[in-house]
Amino acid sequence: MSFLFNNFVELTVTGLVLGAVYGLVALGYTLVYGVLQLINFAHSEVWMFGSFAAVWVTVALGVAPGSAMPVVIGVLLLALLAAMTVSGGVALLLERVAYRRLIRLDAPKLVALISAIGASFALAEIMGLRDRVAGWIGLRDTLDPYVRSARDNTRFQNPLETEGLFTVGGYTVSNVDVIIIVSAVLMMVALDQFIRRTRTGRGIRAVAQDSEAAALMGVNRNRIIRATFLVGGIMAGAAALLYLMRFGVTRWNAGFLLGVKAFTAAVLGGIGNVRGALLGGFVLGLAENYGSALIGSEWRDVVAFLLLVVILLFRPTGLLGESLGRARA
Amino acid sequence: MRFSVKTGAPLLALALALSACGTSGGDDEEASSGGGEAGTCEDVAIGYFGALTGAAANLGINIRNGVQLAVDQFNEENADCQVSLEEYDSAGDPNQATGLATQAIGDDSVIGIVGPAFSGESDTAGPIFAEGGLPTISASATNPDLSQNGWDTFHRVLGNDASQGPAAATYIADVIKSEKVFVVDDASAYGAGLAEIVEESAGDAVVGTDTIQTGQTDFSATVTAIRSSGADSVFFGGYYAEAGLLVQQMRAAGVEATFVVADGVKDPGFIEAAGDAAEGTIITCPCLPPEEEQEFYAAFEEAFGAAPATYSAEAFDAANVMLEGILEGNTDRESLLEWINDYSGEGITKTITFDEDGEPENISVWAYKVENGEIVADQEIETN
Amino acid sequence: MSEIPVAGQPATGEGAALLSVDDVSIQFGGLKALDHVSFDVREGEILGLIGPNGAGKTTCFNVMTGVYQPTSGEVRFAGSPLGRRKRFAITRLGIARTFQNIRLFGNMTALENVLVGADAHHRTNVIDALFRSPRHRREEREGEETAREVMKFLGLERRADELARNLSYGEQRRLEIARAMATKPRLLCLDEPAAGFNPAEKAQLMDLIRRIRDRGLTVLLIEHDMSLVMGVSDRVAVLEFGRKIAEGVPAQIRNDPAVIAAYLGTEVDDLDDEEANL
Amino acid sequence: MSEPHIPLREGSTAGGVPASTVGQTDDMGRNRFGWDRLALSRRVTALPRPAKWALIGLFVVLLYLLPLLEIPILSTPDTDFGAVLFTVASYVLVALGLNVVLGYAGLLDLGYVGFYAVGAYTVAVLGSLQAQLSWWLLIPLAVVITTISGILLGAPTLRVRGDYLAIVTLGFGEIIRLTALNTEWLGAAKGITGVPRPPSVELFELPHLQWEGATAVIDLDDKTKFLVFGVADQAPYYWLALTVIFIVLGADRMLRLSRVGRAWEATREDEDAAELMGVPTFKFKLLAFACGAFIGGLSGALFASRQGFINPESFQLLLSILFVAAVVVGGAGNRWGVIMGAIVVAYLPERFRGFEEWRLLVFGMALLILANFRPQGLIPPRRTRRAQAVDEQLDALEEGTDRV
Repeated sequence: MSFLFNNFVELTVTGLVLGAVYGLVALGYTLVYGVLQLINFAHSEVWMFGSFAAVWVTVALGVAPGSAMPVVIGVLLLALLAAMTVSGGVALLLERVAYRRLIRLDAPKLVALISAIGASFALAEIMGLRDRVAGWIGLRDTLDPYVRSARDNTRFQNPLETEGLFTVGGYTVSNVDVIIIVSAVLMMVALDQFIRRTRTGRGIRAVAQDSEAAALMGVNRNRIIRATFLVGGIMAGAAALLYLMRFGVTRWNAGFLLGVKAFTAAVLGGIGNVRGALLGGFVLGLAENYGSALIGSEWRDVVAFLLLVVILLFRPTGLLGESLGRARA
Repeated sequence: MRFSVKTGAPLLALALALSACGTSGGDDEEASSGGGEAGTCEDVAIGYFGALTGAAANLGINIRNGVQLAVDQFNEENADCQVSLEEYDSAGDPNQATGLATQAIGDDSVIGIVGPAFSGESDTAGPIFAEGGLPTISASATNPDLSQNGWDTFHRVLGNDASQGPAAATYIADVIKSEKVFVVDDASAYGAGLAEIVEESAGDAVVGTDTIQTGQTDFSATVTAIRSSGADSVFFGGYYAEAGLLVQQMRAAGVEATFVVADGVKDPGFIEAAGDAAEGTIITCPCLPPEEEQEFYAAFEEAFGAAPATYSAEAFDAANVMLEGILEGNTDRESLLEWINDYSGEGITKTITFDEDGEPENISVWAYKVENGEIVADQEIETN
Repeated sequence: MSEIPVAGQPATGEGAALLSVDDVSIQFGGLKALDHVSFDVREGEILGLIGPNGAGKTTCFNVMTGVYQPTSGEVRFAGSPLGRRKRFAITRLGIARTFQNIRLFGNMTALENVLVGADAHHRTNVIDALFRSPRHRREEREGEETAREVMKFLGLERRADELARNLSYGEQRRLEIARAMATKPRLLCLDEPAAGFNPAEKAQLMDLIRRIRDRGLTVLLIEHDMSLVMGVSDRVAVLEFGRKIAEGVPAQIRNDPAVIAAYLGTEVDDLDDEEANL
Repeated sequence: MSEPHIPLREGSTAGGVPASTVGQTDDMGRNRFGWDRLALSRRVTALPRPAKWALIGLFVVLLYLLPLLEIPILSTPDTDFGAVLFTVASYVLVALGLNVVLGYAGLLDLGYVGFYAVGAYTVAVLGSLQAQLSWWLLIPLAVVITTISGILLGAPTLRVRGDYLAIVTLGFGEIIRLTALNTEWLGAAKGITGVPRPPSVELFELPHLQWEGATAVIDLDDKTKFLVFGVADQAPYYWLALTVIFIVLGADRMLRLSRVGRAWEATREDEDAAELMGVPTFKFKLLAFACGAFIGGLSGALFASRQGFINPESFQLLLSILFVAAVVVGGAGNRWGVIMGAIVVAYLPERFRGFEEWRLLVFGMALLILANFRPQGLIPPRRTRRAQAVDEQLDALEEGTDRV
């Protein structure tokens, strides 16, 4: 117990950093759930592909740590752009391959879940077999820096060196900590505004409220669904870069656990609720850290899931309730 | 594989091509060249048993490649005695291991197995191999209990956790002269077992412990605990994936304690994951740094386009024990088992002899150090 | 349905109160959906409950069937308060209902839908079902008899093996009534049963409601359609903004100034029909 | 009707039927009724009783003989066929249990592996690690403990509605695995060895067949001892599991055609309406959970006593997802469908080991394709097929074209 109090600031900041990543990935789950009432199981792979895109950009540019600040910023922005583009693209592909036909057929939700699970396996495996795929198309040697040790951890060479900024309660808050938390909040605010103010955003809300009525009012439902996947994918791409800045490695199957956690965060905050996703992420990140500190890291997931159960029992629609999604009678 | 096949035999060619893909051995060539003269070596195979797919695939592939290299070199040197390699991909799953082990004992051509790779699958496959009289040499399963089950076919070429753990503790106490040790494990059978032994051996010097989960990427709570304990060394029992992440996050948080790990981390993947943070890490391993290693290293790199990784060298040794036996005419399970039990020879990792439980008799634990991005030998650790 | 006594002819006058809504208020956040509402449904009568949209009719239904708990006041059925009884327990007491927007079990057959209603009073458990106990066999037989009888009464006997969602709209409405009647209720609550019906169908429905009453059931009817309510009800209660503004026989209600003001000359019937046809 | 292959045929022709019948009839009801009992099924139903029973009997005997026959196309070339058959059988059992929860009651349980684990751990902990109870005692104990745990988990969980249930059950599944992993008393990461095997009675020996191309030879060197539950010979375990499957199938049928089955379905269709029609929905959901747990625990207990060793690795979250995939791919709500689904999920990856590293990729794509082109499942519930036929008829009428 005293350990928790003595290191409260450190546990809090690192918990928030982790929570920010959860929150950004959770946005993808929450948006798709809000619009389609479907659990987009493969969203974790959208994130995973984004993380590789960011890694590959840094590999291609080969920037060493400690470069001049404008170079560092440029590389990071390029990596961000690549991650968002790839994640957005994979999300759109997912919508096309795993969902569109089922949505048109109005198939049971469970079937869409299985479709997404299949897509998730396939996407993760493709990344895990990327060396084989490269060999197959005869580019194994050319692509070596991008495809080697395909089943292993791949390191992200962060061009930005971690530096302490200021010290609070015995913990030196680093530039990376600040960047991650601030960007996550900014992205969330931007998304919130997007959904409130833009035409597409209004469309997303309309479809989430009542898909049929929205269609009658001239909203192109299919376009809105695509936009939703795209936006969720872009957020996952941003999350991927932030994740790499903090944790430094990615892996073909890294998405699965993160996806489970992010989905938990989305439910915790109130699935379908954009602000809830980030709040859920923060709560989950903090709970994991505090829980680990109190009873040991081996119990962190147990703490996280128990917290989820308890919150759902007292607030059946999550902390902030469902807002994108319709209140079902 | 030749593609200049005469018309009229395309089907046969396809069949050959397919089966060649399946076993990746020289089996078919031998059959088609109308063998027979090979006499004692006809239709002999050794097996690799362990993960080739799934989450543990990378460790398994390291081992398979070691075995593959040994078999390929053997076949090249002994044109009249071709041995094929059967792969049993358990995905590290004890459940799948049951069926595969049963399959292996049912295939009379398979007379020896390198594996099973992990302790869990050993637990289900071990009794089956014992029943089928099929000798096994594991290159990687380090659970001390495995040799105590009375399976007379069981062997391994590396020291178990009970020999390595105290050595790591000795090193921490005598060489690093650490007074405050923090022990972390990954809750795997391997890591937790090892950490427990280190914890016992280090006694009062242990200032804290924590357990992480394999697959976890955020270790902030653990890092915080290490830091606030004021430890000057951290022992981690587990594999290189988590080790890389842990040490990187420790260094990022400004923890300077010496990072001590065991053979599960002796892999280029550790340095790949940790980058500069890996510098100075101490890796204990019950394996010699042999002169032959250079030759092995080069051959391996040429064959697989990557440096040998965790347990590749052990697998190479294990396979060679069996291959030597086959060359001596031990081409059935019973005689090969006897050969292995009586074996004594120089491997690239150690001098190999087995005691009656199948444990290696000469275990010397060495400490390695990460310097300039390379894992280099540091010194032998005296254990008593 | 031999258990249900065929009651004598309508008690337009002073039957005993079967259901009493006593000073019930219910509040959602700041909104008072029901504000001190009281009325009785008397044994054997057809009571119409009317009011403009949002007047609290369906809320009233939901309080009676246990979906909502009243913030204050209470509902009594056959003399005993409903209290905090669960919804299924209230059904077993003898209150059954239909839904404004049809809520059948779409992927079950018509017969199975009605059997679920008949099961309300059954006690078969897993052990009975697994070993085909005498209780299971008796209840299955009795349930099927009840279901078939009710379906015949509603003219659905030939549709028994159809999936509910494949029935026509009118049939689905009747199937909802059949399912509710199979629970052997004393009080049957119909929530806008005529929504989407044309005049001919409405006439048939009026006839049906009377026949249901003739089987000894008490009927509580929520309707938009004034002509239907006025035509079939023995008495009518009017809600507006969560308050009861009138109660009496149709003739009184028709001339009640408060009611006229509430509907303010709009030709409710026409408007409804148009909405329904959309 | 208890032959799995009959509904398969029926399902496989479903796609073509509506188109061919649209033009022929103005009485859709009767037509659909006719379509529903199709071709082979009808022929079998029409057979005289003794012939029908003989046919069913023959099929059952064939199922039992599978590990001895080792039919070339069916047999797995790269792993022991008996062991695969056992794995398939335990998946089938699990799928039948999950079908009660998911198919009948409509509760998405992503933590079903938890029950499997509780069953397995009960046998292992009380049979080897902490006590040495007899196998005959362990199996009922495992089932009872799993059922109780199902009720204990269900009681809070089932108050959570709809899709939230998925994540909460997933959480509980993980909690069970992590608890086993981190608790010394439960064997922790090392797992538990020496799990008791079923008691053996050696009665007689059965030879296996060996195939040379298309000709079968009786192989007198390869014999299975009946009924010895040994280490290497997997056939007896398969027979045990198959027998349990038949019992569970019978029970499943009894429940389905009763008040209990109707209550589950009504709850799945519309929980509020069911409650208002006098169905105590919470009680029935809990009952579905308990029944599902019962079967899952039984399967886990068999698994542990076949395996002789268990560790937490065997109960990964991924397995829960495979179980759900088995049920949905096969056709949730149809017991023959989920059996097919379990066979697809458990058997195909073992049969096609030749794909090696590409195996999981192919499996993922197969799931994707099945879900998209067979959304109603391989063998959908009869009612779904019927409803779908009507929908397609309507579509076809609206579009003026026949869609196949």
